[in-house]
Amino acid sequence: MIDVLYFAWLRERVGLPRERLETSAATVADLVEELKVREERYAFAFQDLSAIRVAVDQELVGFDAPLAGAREVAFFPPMTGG
Amino acid sequence: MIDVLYFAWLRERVGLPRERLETSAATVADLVEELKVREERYAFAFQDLSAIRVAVDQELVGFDAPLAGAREVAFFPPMTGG
Amino acid sequence: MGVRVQSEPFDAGAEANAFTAAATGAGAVVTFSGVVRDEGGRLQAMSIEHYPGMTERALATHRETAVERFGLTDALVIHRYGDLAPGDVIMMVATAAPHRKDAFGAAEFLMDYLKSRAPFWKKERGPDGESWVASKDDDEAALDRW
Amino acid sequence: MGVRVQSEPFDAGAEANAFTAAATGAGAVVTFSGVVRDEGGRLQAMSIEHYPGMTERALATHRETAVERFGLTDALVIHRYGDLAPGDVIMMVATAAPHRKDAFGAAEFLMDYLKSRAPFWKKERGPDGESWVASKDDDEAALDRW
Repeated sequence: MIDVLYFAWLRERVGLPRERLETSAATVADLVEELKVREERYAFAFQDLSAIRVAVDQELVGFDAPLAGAREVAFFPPMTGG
Repeated sequence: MIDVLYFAWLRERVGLPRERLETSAATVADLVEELKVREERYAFAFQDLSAIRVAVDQELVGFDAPLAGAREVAFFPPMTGG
Repeated sequence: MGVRVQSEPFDAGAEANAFTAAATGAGAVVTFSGVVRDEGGRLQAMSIEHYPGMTERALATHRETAVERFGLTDALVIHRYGDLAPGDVIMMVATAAPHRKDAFGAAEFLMDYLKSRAPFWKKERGPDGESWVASKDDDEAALDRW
Repeated sequence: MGVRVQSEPFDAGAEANAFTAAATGAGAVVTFSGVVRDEGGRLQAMSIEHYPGMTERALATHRETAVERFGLTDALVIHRYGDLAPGDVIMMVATAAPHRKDAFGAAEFLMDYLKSRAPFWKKERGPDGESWVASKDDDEAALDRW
């Protein structure tokens, strides 16, 4: 089981801020593929990965990051703080 | 007649903050030479010109600056504000 | 003085004074404050979303990196989230160092990292509705110099 | 907000808040404060001499140059003279601009000019008596980048 979090317009497109999923995805990219085929709203949210950033257990990573042992994956647009 | 001002250790060496002088010096350098032969304290104050900055009428200038029309000449060490 | 992530407004001047008073031996204190612009009346409100937990971690990490890299005597980061209005102070950083070059460098370093690496997202509301603020290529490029 | 040269202490935080509140449309506000260091107890007091008249002119000129060169919405310079003690704020600059790069650049520019081109001279008193602070080659060299 893994917690998946969505922020900003990704949260709006997916329609929820977080969910708990059963997944056997080996990497972040695999998880995204699982989500995209699940429902239209995920396909819409993840249609352009170049506009999406990922954190695994609150550390920024690439889409090729492994999920083994991860408790939390977060998807969000490029950050705009400051 | 011209007002001559001294600041920081130049003021201390010359022994006064300002004085009004009659001079026919054409440039700042000429004025310095006049002062140096006047009294020992001036010779002491102006012994190393590389450590001295000059302003004519409150604008930083070089020692070759002309004095024609000038009302005020100031001598001081390199500035250390901020 | 650490990092703070909060929805409440804060008094940037009072924070700067407290920071300066505590920074004994510093000599140089630099602050940066980010203010909500009204964009000539086009921006009516802003709301900031963040990632609780990761935000604090990211800010603390960047702060620590800045302290070590620039030999700071102290550094402070405060960032708001939630609803803001034009003129509100969004965030501030403060850096203290023996000399000005390091205090300036560290403040710019912290801002560059905070802009592109701390999980905050701004949404603006104007006459035509709401929209998420797009990240700037400039901000990503600014990291290359460090 | 102009330039001020004064012997009285000032509240840097309150000045920064007033500056920020007046800087409508700015987005980015940077402040620099110079503080008297105690040099590990070796500095007991500082006095600052200046050149009344020329000081105000030089600061006003540098401020105006910074505003034009960096497209600032506003800039402020306050510098004290007279007797100061360790921990006292000697001076501050504040700059406001639409974007952070210009606010930072202008504050560094102003500081570099102020250090080497504004007629202030510091004298320090320590256990071994009084001495004039020597200018730093670094400060003169810092002007070359502008």
